[in-house]
Amino acid sequence: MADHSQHHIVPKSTYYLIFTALMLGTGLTWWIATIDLGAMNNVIMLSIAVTKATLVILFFMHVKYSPKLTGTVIIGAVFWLLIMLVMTMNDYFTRDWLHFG
Amino acid sequence: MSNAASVAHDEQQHHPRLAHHFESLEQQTDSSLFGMWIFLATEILFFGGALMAYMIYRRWYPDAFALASSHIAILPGAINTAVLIISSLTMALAVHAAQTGERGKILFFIVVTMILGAAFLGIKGYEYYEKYAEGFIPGLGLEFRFPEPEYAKNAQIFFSIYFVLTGLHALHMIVGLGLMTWMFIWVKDGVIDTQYYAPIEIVGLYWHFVDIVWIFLFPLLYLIGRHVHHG
Amino acid sequence: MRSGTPLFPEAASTIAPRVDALYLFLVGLTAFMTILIAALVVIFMIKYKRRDPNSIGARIHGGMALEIIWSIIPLFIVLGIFVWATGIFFDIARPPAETMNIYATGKQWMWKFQHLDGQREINELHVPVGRKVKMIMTSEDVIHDLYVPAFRVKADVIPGRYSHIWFEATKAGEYHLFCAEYCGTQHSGMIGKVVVMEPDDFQAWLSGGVQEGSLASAGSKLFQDLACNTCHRPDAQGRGPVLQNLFGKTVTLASGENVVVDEAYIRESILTPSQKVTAGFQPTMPTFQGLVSEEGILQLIEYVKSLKTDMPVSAVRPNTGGPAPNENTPAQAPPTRN
Amino acid sequence: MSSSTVAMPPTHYLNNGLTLKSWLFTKDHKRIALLYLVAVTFFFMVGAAFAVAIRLELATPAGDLLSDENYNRVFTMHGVMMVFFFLIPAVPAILGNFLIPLQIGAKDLAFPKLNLLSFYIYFVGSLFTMYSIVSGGLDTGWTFYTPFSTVASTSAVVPAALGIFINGFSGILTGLNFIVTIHKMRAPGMTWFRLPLFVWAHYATSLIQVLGTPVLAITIVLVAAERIFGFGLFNPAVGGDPVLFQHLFWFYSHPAVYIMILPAMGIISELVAASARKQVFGYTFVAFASIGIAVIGFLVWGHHMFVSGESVYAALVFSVLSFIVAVPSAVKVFNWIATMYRGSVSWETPMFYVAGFIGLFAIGGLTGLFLASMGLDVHLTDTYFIVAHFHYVMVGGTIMGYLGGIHFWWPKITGRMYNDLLGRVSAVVIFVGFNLTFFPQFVVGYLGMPRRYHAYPEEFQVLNVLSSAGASVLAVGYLMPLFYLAYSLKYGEIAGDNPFGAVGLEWNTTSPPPTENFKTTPVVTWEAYEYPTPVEGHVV
Ligand code: HEA
Ligand code: HEA
Ligand code: HEC
Ligand code: CUA
Ligand SMILES: [Cu+2]
Repeated sequence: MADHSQHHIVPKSTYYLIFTALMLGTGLTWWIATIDLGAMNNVIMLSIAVTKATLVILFFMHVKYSPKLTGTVIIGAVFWLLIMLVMTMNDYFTRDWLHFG
Repeated sequence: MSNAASVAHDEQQHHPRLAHHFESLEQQTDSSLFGMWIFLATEILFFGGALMAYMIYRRWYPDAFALASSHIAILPGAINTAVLIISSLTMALAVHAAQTGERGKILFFIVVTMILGAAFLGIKGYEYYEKYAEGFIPGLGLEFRFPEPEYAKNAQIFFSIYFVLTGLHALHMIVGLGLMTWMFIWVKDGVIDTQYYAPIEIVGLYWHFVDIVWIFLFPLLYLIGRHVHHG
Repeated sequence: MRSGTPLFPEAASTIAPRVDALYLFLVGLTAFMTILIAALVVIFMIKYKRRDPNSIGARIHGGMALEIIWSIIPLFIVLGIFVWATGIFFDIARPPAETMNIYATGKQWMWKFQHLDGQREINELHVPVGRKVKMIMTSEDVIHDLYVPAFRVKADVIPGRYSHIWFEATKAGEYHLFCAEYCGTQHSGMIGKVVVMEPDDFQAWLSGGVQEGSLASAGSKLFQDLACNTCHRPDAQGRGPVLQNLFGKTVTLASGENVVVDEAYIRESILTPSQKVTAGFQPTMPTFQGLVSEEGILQLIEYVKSLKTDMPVSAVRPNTGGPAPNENTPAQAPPTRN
Repeated sequence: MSSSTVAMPPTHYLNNGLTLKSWLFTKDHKRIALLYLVAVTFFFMVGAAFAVAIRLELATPAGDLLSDENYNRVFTMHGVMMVFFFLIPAVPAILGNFLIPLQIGAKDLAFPKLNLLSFYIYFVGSLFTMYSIVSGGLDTGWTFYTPFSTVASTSAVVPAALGIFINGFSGILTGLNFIVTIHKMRAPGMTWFRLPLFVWAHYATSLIQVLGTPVLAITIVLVAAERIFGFGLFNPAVGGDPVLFQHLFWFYSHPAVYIMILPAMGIISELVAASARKQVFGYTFVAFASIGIAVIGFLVWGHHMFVSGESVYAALVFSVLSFIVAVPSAVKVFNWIATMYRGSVSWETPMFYVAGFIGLFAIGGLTGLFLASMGLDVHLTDTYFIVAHFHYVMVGGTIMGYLGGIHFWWPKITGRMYNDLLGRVSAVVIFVGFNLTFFPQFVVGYLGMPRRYHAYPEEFQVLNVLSSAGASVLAVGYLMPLFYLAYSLKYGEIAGDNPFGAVGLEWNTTSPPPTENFKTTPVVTWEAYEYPTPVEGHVV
């Protein structure tokens, strides 16, 4: 069960790079929030958030250098969250379809 | 049944922290990191439930939510975001120091991370106080005073979610501070070394997770709908 | 309602025989599968009983063909059941176009019914044979559930919202009416009866008893009392939109969304007017939350529904059949609260 | 069967330390399993006492024994105790805890301290819930529907909910422990497809625990916030949606019913193989059926809400998926039966429980199809038909499996044998009593008798009396094992390492096993349930 997580040492420069990206992302989100792009505001802000989260997971949390199993756990959890969101939303979005029937 | 396998392992350096039921420190480290990730998976679903409530009511009451969100000052939230990201960096550096065995640096970065965490909680506390002063507490028998009374009811839902989410997040931070105190002691006592630093890594994972939660909470609670009502 | 020990419920609505047919099919399937399984278990236990304490079973790993067969066959059986059952469900869930409407309000722990003509009942519901009846239901406190076993229908009755069931009774008689969603201490006391009458008897019942104004007329009175009429005027001179001919129409909101005006929409307009502001108007309408009871809201809804210009437009509206308001009841009597 | 000449091993986990402290602070998974055994049995008794009260009250149509208020508290606590404190922990925390390390050839679970912590969390959770019984009871039903539970109920909702919240973490941590153990602690040669099906079933169960329970936790937080602070997420008076609560609740609680049945199915797979001395027919299908049930089981929760005001289109999706989840269950049933075919079927106690399980689970599962049928569920939901359905699967299914497992592994756990005849008699009594109790409820349910009713119309009485009479037979059946198993602890025959002549790593160590399970780490070179070459003279 050789595994890299404990041997691979991420260079500090990578950490600084990621840190800079996260800070920029935060600034960008704030700026986007103040301008009016219609529905795109939310889409962009959430995309930035997802990107930031991915960076943290991959580098700060070393998932890029970890066994596949770790990635599977994360993807599994997010997928299960999506199950909950999608199937519940399916109810909320179609509640008044009955009126057309 | 051969016992060659177990004999082979016994020859390996027997680390004092190797628990009796593991064959090797590597298996032990692997297991504990894997366990931590599963725990974080449960956390995703835990916060996910509240997030779902947020999504549904935001769709039902877009105006009330946009208005309510615009009553929250961005600045403290933004500062807190920065504070948390910096603390994530210092946490990562603490793990790095643990990997390279620089004990002084581990201690330093743990302390810095803890100070940043405390700063976050301080700012959060100040924000809570502001909400209290403005009358945005949706319960506790306090009067909920929303400037636009016709939206008051649904704004109350927004603030309910706001307090649940930020409250749970803050609770996680407090737990994190406790864990880091523990790690501080372990590093000081020499429990942690370059062979055995999984505990620090695990606390690091936890701390980064808490950071990720905030990465989502900040736009969702403070910013969304902001462009409609310039608060 | 019967005495003795029945083993099968009475079927007194058009949907009941269809539900029963599906039920009996499933009972048959269950009996068949259970007997088959039980028989195999018993036969194998006897036939292959261990006689020598050291014996072991034959070496069989499995069989792909068998696995596929016994996955696919049940799959098709259950999908068949799904289609059958869903067909019935959609007929239960979607009321037909022309129905006679009755309003129901649940509260801990009683049922209140209001007929369009103004009759009110508590824990007793009179309906005629052969008419499609739609119950429009809401609750004043917690979730209840209106259940008439003989009709095989039920639906949760939810505060803040309208739900409905519909049925067409086929047999005169008295049937149980239960609250089927647990709602607190006297949940089991929140029961009553449905009295199904021949149409003539029903007409007689409608016109007998205490004469009250029709629902719409009670609503009309409320409309004055609450001063709605200061803003909503038939001549487009008021601060609010004209409500004549509104029901069933599609209106455009300030947010650009289009909504169909139904009971729920009117209810919302009264309780949370700023939620959905009609395009072209200021959100000046005050909320009437707390000023008007759930029953009052139902009366107002019925009044708004009854508002028409002189043109005979009633037929174009879906969902609102039933005796046209003002038809056979004098609208003078003031509404009395039960 | 074993002969009385064999002796107990000189040292084993039971005599490795006899002080109270050596038990209460043990990190040995086998001892923790026994701690759970005691606690879980206790909560079964509490739940059963409430069941007795229910059946006594319902023997007559009028509400005469208990007030309506108390009746509501009784059935609520019956449900809460049975579901959260008895059935969900029963198989995983007792048998799973005891057997998983043994079956995969590990010395312990991956996190022994966490395992002990889980037990104490469970214990603390139960204290909160017990506290709610004495401080005014709980009258919301085990489903806690809002807005009743948040706004209207005057009973002790918060302590009970907190108890369930805390208890949830016990389940999460146990599941987490199992997953890591199964991934990382298998003995050399113990590949995934050599794992006993019991382990597969627990793997699937653990997935549900880990992914479902946190949603229950946040739901309880929201309910508590609404009750304590007056937040309004589920309160229509401020624009909240009570149906959202139901989504969140059932997102956990439907998968939870598979937390209850999957481990029992795992037991049945083991028991069928051991009773027939034969490889489980279609091993891989049975293994993947467990995973399939766990995954698809997460997609069907809305079938509890067909009449709740959820959209009919959402209902349609939930309905079809509910039907699909029945297929892997069918696969399992058929494979068990096929396993018996040309086996060497023992007539010892465990096999009697297996037979009971298969029959009762078939009825319980098939009546689940009635409920997944939307048009029919409109009539059946919230009637006694539901009550009968879930008792068939939970009591007829899981408890049968659980008791079968206890009887099968009892000699491994204690080193002693119980009286096999009494064992078989108890299985039959339970089977008969069970059917007498719950079959009439299907009938009275289709007649329309609503559940959670403390008084009911007179025409339902005969069926209810039958049901109450059955419950007393059932009580005898459940009390019997309590006595003869306790008796065997001291007076039972010494069982020997492998009294049933079964295969599986747990039978390759002493009974009871030593503290670290095996003298040397086993190396697995055989397939699951591989019995040695046929003994000559066996006729098929
Ligand atoms: C151990 C617990 C357990 C298990 C395993 C199940 C299994 C199933 N349940 Fe059950 N259920 C509960 C416990 C359980 N349930 C509880 C506690 C409630 C009520 C909660 C409350 O409201 O308080 C409930 C309620 C419930 C409802 C909601 C009813 C309502 O409130 O209106 C529904 C609806 O679809 C349902 C369906 C099913 C289905 C389709 C299965 C399937 O998984 C069953 C699959 C099994 C089989 C099908 C049998 C085996 C197969 C064969 C014998 C082969 C032949 C098969 C075919 C031809 C297909 N259940
Ligand atoms: C694992 C779960 C489990 C188990 C084992 C049982 C076991 C039993 N249940 Fe349970 N039941 C539920 C789970 C369970 N139940 C749930 C979840 C509900 C829904 C609650 C709700 O609506 O919120 C419910 C509801 C429920 C109802 C419906 C109440 C209502 O809706 O009004 C009824 C009615 O008959 C009932 C009866 C029984 C009976 C007779 C047993 C029998 O099997 C019990 C057999 C045992 C004995 C008969 C006792 C043996 C005696 C002892 C162990 C000694 C202790 C005794 C004394 C001190 C007197 N149960
Ligand atoms: C102060 C004036 C005022 C009063 C009093 C008032 N309304 Fe309104 N009403 C309005 C305005 C303005 C609108 C349009 C803006 C909106 O939708 O909120 C409106 C909208 C409505 C609508 C939606 C109409 C549409 O076309 O979408 C209904 C239904 C309604 N009101 C019913 C009532 C009832 C019933 C009452 C009395 C209980 C009442 N109103 C009292 C001003 C008033
Ligand atoms: Cu109303 Cu139950
Ligand atoms: Cu379910």
